[in-house]
Amino acid sequence: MSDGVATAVSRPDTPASTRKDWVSDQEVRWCPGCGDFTILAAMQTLLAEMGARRESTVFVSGIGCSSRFPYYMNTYGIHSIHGRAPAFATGLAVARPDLDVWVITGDGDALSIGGNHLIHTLRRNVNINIILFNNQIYGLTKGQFSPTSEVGKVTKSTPYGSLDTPFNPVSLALGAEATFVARTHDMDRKHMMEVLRQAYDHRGTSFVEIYQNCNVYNDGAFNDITSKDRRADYLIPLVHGEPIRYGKDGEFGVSRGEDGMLHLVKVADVGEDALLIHDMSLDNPSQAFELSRLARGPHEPTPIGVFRSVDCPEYGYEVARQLAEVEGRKGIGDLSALLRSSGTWVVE
Amino acid sequence: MSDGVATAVSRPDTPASTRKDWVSDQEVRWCPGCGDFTILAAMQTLLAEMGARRESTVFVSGIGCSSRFPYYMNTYGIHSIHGRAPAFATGLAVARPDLDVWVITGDGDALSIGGNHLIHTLRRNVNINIILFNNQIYGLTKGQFSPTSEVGKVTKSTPYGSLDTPFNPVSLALGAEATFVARTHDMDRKHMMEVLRQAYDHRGTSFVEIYQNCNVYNDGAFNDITSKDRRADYLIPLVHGEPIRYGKDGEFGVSRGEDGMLHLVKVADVGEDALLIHDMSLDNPSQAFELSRLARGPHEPTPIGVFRSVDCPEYGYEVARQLAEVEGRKGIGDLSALLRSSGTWVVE
Amino acid sequence: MTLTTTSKNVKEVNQVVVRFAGDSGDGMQLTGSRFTAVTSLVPNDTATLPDYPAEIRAPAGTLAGVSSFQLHFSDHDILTPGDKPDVLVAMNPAALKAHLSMVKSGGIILVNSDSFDERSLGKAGYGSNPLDDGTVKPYRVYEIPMTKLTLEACKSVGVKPRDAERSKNFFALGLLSWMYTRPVQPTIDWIEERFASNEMVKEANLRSYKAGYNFGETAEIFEARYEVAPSRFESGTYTNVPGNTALAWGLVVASRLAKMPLFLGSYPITPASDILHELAKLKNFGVRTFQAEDEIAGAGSALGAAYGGCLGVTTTSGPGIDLKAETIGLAAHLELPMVIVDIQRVGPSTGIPTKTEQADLLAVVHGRHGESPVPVVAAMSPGHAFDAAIEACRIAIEYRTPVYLLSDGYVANSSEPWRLPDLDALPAIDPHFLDTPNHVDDQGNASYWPYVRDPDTFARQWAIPGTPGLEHRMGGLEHADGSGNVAYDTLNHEKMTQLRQAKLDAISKSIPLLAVDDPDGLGGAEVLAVSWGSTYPAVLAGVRRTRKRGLKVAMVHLVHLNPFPSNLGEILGRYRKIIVPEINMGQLWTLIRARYLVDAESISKVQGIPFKAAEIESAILDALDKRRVARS
Amino acid sequence: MTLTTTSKNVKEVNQVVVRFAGDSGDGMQLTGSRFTAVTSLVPNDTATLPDYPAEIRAPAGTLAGVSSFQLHFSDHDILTPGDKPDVLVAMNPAALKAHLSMVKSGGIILVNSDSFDERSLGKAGYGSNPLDDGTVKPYRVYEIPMTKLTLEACKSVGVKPRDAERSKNFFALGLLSWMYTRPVQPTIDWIEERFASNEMVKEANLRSYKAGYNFGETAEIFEARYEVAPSRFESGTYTNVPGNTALAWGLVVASRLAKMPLFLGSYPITPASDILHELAKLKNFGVRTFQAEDEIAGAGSALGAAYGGCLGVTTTSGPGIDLKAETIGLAAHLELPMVIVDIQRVGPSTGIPTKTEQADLLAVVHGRHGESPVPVVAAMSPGHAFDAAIEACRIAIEYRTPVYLLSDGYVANSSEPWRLPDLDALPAIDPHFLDTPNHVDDQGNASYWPYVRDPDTFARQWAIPGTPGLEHRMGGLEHADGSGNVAYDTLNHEKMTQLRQAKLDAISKSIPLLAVDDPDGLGGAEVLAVSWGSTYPAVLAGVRRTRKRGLKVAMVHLVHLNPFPSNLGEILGRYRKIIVPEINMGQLWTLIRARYLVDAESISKVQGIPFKAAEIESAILDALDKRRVARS
Ligand SMILES: Cc1ncc(C[n+]2csc(CCOP(=O)(O)OP(=O)(O)O)c2C)c(N)n1
Ligand SMILES: Cc1ncc(C[n+]2csc(CCOP(=O)(O)OP(=O)(O)O)c2C)c(N)n1
Ligand code: SF4
Ligand code: SF4
Ligand SMILES: [Mg+2]
Ligand SMILES: [Mg+2]
Repeated sequence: MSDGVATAVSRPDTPASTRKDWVSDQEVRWCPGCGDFTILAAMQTLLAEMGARRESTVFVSGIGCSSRFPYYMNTYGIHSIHGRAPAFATGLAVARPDLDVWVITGDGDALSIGGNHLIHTLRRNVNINIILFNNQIYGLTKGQFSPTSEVGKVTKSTPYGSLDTPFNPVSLALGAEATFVARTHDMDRKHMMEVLRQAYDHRGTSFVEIYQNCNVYNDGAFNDITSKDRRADYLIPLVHGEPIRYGKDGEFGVSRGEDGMLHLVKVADVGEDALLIHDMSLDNPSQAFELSRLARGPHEPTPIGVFRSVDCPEYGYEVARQLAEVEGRKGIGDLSALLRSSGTWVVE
Repeated sequence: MSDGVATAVSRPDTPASTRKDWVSDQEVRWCPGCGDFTILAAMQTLLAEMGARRESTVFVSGIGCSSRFPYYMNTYGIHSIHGRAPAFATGLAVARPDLDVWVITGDGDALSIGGNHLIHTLRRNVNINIILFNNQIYGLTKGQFSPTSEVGKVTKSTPYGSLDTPFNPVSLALGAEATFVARTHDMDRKHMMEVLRQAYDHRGTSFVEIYQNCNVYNDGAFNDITSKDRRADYLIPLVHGEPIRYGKDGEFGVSRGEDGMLHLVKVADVGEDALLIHDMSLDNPSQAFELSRLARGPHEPTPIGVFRSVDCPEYGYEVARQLAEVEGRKGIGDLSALLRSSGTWVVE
Repeated sequence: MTLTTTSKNVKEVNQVVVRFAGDSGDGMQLTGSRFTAVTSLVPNDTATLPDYPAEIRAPAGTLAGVSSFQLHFSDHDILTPGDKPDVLVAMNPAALKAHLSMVKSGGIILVNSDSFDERSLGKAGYGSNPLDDGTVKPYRVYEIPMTKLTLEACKSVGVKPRDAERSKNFFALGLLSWMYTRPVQPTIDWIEERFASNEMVKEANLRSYKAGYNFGETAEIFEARYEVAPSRFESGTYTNVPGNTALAWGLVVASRLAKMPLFLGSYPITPASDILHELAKLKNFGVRTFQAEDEIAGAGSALGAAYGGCLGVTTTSGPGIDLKAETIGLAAHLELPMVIVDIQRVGPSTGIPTKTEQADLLAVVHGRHGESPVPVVAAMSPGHAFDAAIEACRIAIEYRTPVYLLSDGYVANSSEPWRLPDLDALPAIDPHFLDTPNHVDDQGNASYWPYVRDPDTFARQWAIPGTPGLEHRMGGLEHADGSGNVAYDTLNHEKMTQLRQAKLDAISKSIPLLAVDDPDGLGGAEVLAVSWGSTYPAVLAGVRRTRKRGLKVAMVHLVHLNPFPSNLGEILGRYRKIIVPEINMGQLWTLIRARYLVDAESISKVQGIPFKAAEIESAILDALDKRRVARS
Repeated sequence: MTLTTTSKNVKEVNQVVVRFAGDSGDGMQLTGSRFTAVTSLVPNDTATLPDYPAEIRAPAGTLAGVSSFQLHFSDHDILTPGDKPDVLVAMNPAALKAHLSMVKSGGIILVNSDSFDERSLGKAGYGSNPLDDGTVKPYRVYEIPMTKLTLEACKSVGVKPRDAERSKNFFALGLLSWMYTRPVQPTIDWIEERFASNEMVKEANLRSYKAGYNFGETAEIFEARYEVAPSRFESGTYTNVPGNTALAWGLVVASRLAKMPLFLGSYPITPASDILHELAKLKNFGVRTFQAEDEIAGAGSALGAAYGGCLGVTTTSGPGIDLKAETIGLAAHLELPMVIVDIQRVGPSTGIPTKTEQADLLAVVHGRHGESPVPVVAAMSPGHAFDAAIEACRIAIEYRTPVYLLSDGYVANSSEPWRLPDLDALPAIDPHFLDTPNHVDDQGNASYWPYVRDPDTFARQWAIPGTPGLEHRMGGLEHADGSGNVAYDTLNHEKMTQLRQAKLDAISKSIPLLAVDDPDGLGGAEVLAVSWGSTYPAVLAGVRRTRKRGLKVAMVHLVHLNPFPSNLGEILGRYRKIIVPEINMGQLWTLIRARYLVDAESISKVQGIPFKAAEIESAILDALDKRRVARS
């Protein structure tokens, strides 16, 4: 018997692809007007642009409207079970470092039933891109509040208003040692594509929260941030290496105050030099965390962009390295010797 | 039929208790020298001191060495299943706001299998005191690495060293919207009791990480912080309203630097006034989070004490309030009317 | 506009099956349930079958997007929603395509002819127009420009045409109401109340409804109207509720009967979510609903509340049943009461969430590690879900055990006229909370032992937190009977295992003896049909049909699936031929064979839809033929 | 110090049962397994029964803290660890108290008399000293001051007395080695290697061992030494491994046979953790071990790896089986191979984690929502765990299905001489990965359809990610056969449900026909005993005993529990009396009754320990008596 360890599948040169190559033959079944459509288009366009390979791209999802995503991508795809996509994807990514593994998930799928797998995947830094479609509602089950719904939310399961303090997905991810954390929204394809591109390029787990409009059960949840008329006053763009400022004329900004804390300021009050220069590459996640606390929800000026992107050992790579290291030291395992390793005796 | 809504059990005046009253008749079965013993003693002493009532105190645990704790407390107690104690306790605390509910858990129980229930309990702010015995190992199953074990840990399940970046339980809790977060250790009964007392007094979920020595499978993991000779240099006491300083003669401290970040400093270098005054009551958890990042593990100077303690709506209370409010508005539910609420017709 | 009724020819019929079908956006569920509501007022007996498409809205006009609602109503006691519609209302080509083959030949088809344009035909996959190409020849087809007529009716209301078009389901409702001489005023009242907050929509719906009604009256295309005489109902007050609502109400009533506040810990899942929604409204009944982070926490929180003395309930469907297993094992081991409601849907895995199945029976009976017996009760119809809920709670509380309550997508979403029970006549459920010590130790100290049992029922004496002097510890490790202290010795474990089983045997004794429906006396019939859960109505209807043919057929229905009623074995022993129809691959059949060693025959249907009476009828005929062949 | 052997009287005996018992801290497991190792070298046949106390160390000296290890060795083929010890080594009063009643009357008891002081007697719950008060009268007792003699022996080594005392188990080992004329050098070599890194400990252990040996030789208290002649073994190379190790090796070998790298996703749990520990060492065999955050992620990651073309395995015990159910349902629905190893322990709930049981059988067969058939294979002995692992992998890979592999605490921890297989003779397992399209669409485009099947095995054609041109989507929603596209239509679901079951029927055909062990030819015996899993050795031993009595007794052992071998029904039909002994309340019995309608009798033992041969013997005798009574 031979060694049997899988080798990466060889990748022949494939011709450059267009968006259409990434579109599967399945009819897309989301409600007309759903934000999921624009995310799908952004993803298909991006993968074509980046020269990704269909045969080595896998989309894994849980259950939810958003989780139907893999069916519409002309790649390998698994629509698994509710909340467990990160676990499935971890096994796949660790076993097959040659693949590009994406996880598509919703706020219920990722943060409610799947919360534990999410935070463990983040701390391990497995090479997976986790894209969370946050619509602050359970869409597929027709409108119950989710772990990101605001307090007081009236839904089918909370006719008198919800009582649960929501998670801030960015804060939670940073508390769970995430190495790449970003937020974008479904009304800006360019920004989405830029963030997804960076997520794709990052080694380790990339976590991207996308504010996504569910026009049937939670319409307009992100209107302050996404609508053309209010966006300037509510969307704080995070650009690496640039001072953090927003407002139609860049009249507002973020600055660290006397008390040592970050505040929203008028640029005129503090001066341009006092603005915080965004640095997503800080080893210490504290400042990114603090940025995530600027808004208590999408009705206050909210940072959008990459909060954190740092280089740390990638789990699947480390697993492979350890395998190679032990094999280097001990040689490829000899089955016959293994079976004899507890001592033997021979009967003639 | 009457209304049937449970009323709080009346509490007769009970005589002041002593530690012995809190000791159950079961033989304590931990390995000799285990840190669990001192935590048990601290808890029993504290509850007696505070005049808690045995009949309205419930200890709920999962599975693990630490989770045997309820058997040794002469109170109500449930040794449930692995990782699920917060879920059980949430149901109990929401149903019975008259009870004092404690959850005793380990680093595997709370952070591995039980991670999701933990973070959801924290964000909801249910009135439960969660005491996490962190020994950075799976004790009961005889020594595998845990989600708090340091990278490279050699254990039965990682003979070549673990690869998983550990959680920082304090960071994780803060990322999950926890309203009370503290850390103490098993070698300082007075400090433990003080922290547990504050946890007990806090309305909402209190989360206390106790560095606990497992002298069989992970001996000395916290020696830097807990041993008498090194403690001064490694243990940074957090005292609300006081400047944060440590060292045998208080020669070190924590200060916010020019770069806006917290640093360990020599007091002599920066001056006493530059030291950070600890404020556990800040609404914004960012500074507490930053404090949690000062040490990457218990081999660096590590803050010990209450990181955060803020007053927020308590979940069980809110549930009860909503019930009362609806009842006030609609009157106590009338079953007969309920059954007729979809319209009826009468057949003579 | 007023509603005038001429003396147009009215034909008396005994029963009618109507199916409304249209796009998901066409409001067919609403139309169907309103038609059912007024039909109940006649009163006719009714049985319904709502059929939703998959969870997410499919593209408008496609087959995948078709939603339908079938109603069977009659002047006599009926059981099933009917095998084949007499009338199909098809709002678009896709609806026609999806349902045409089901319609009785010679049946009536009402189509919205405005929707049969090329684009819509294409979306439905029609190459040519079925109204023209002979496809609908075998039926009596009425092509009605519903869209146009609706727009017309709403013209002066001031709504935008797109919105006005939305009212066309009320046009259809009006037309059908005319055709079947349904009462008119209740619908008008309902529209006025329901849309009170939006004057324009209200007006549009009202006018469309009336326009539909008047169209029937004035258009000279219908030969006749039909009348279905009132059905003879037992006297009483009736309502019409879906099974999930009745089940929720049963839980609330049980909570009152036991004076234990209801705590629901649940995670949303189709088709169980409506129970959560229903109970969430009932805060003034002291009901606490907790939407947990997952099914494990749903069950865990319910168990925690139960430990605190509440009536702990958790609701879910198949995938959640898997996840709750470990917690239910703990509940069984602790011997704490709780109810786990499983609204079964098509499995395995995610399966088809909106369709019905009965395939979780073996999972709830056997699906926990170790020897962990747990009682199982099943609802047989929407109204019975109320009784089954109370029965599940009774067993749970009186015997201190988790109990599974099975229902399914069909029971959950369909409805039937349900005679309201006399609440005051319902027997109380007594949890018998202990508040004094039940044990004295060697030193003469009084204390509480959690596993002291009633010698007959094996129910343990139960004290809840807050009771002074009765502090105690319990857990999932094996424990000694009596004291509850952790016990690892070998014989104790065997004793405890047997005790946990003995409790189920005791429950079996508490269940009323099964009554067989055998016109020829116990054992008289040639074949016995065994039903459980939602197969009840179809099996009974099928049995009745075969009896009409002069055959000797008996029937028995099981509400209790674990333990079985104590006389089930004896009953089965009386029949040579037994059939067990199930919407699964033979799960009750497996349990019965294992338990009673009877060579029953499994009649299996696994199509996500209930049995039809005709299917049962032919299964019985087959069974009898087979016997004859075997004998000859 | 040297080891001299005099010509002291040596008696030949055929078999001996020795039990070492002491406090958890006394090293009894180590002593027992060393004694087993050298005994295997004789070679004698051996069978062992390690018995651990609960997971956390109980207070020293208490009954709860007693750890024991039983070894049965003989000059002939034996099966069980023996019913009653001939020799008990009791290192303290608690050990004596816990095990005395098991010892054969007239048996030998060796006690460490130094430990029988008042305090220790009290901890063990002895009011008076059992060595003095007549308690041990029926036995041949040797009181040996082992502590003192050990300290003495280590005096000059320089270890602290407390540490020296730790070596007293080696004293006991030395003494027993002398008594039973075991080879000496292998133990000396082993001590030298094992403790090479700690000179003082090594020296202390060596000296204690020799001191024990010499004590036997020189102390004039033993009448005789014993010799057990070599057993006749089939020729070959043997080793002695616990079941968990053999199982781990089987997985590695299967991985090589299939050329699919092994991926283990697991969460630690007693008594399954050792498989994780064992495989974690084997990184140079390309084995990836992933300690997941919980059992769900353990299963999920294994399934993900399987999807990627690895041999995906997850290991657990009862509580983990509950948690993995939903994921296994997905695997069955996707039709992806994986192996779920369940090392059964006492349930329900947490139960008794360190004791053995067979009570998860129904849970793995039926414990998933929906119709979700999954094959089940069980290991019958430590060595067989190797074969069973390969068989489970074979079925999983060739049929694209999850497979449960059952073992239990007894198989996992005990050991037996195991003849190493000829690795080169093992048949390869071919996953037949597809790398070219298997479908052409209407437009003539080639593509891959994931659910195109082999017409005989129903195995689907399988392509893994990374294969260009074969991109496809799969999921837990019901899908069409062939294309795998989501399909909600009713008849498709029925077809798929039947196909998933048909695959199991096909597997049944791939299993070798069951061979009955009936000396009187198939159907000749008066009673048939059916064993599965770890009941095998006790049932066979019991059957042999009854045959020695001249009774006609047949036996059949089941390795495949789902599907059953295709001739099982026929075999069962040949016997009027069938008994099914199980360490549960009758789970295989339930399956057999349901499937074959045979009135078998369940022999149930639920005490956390295996059957004894004598128990099976008497069950068979009872069964035969009953038959006689029934006939007369
Ligand atoms: C184990 C399990 N529990 C519950 C469900 C039902 N369910 C399906 S999706 C979903 C939540 C969907 O919300 P989200 O993840 O936010 O996705 P969205 O539909 O909003 O995109 C739920 C509760 C399920 N399929 N499986
Ligand atoms: C569902 C389930 N999975 C696994 C186990 C096995 N198990 C028991 S405790 C434990 C971890 C213990 O570690 P920790 O929580 O840190 O507690 P400690 O023993 O260190 O106090 C594990 C894996 C179990 N009992 N149940
Ligand atoms: S329900 Fe909401 S999230 Fe789901 S498809 Fe419709 S709009 Fe999108
Ligand atoms: S194993 Fe460790 S944590 Fe457990 S009781 Fe022993 S010392 Fe304490
Ligand atoms: Mg959502
Ligand atoms: Mg631990």
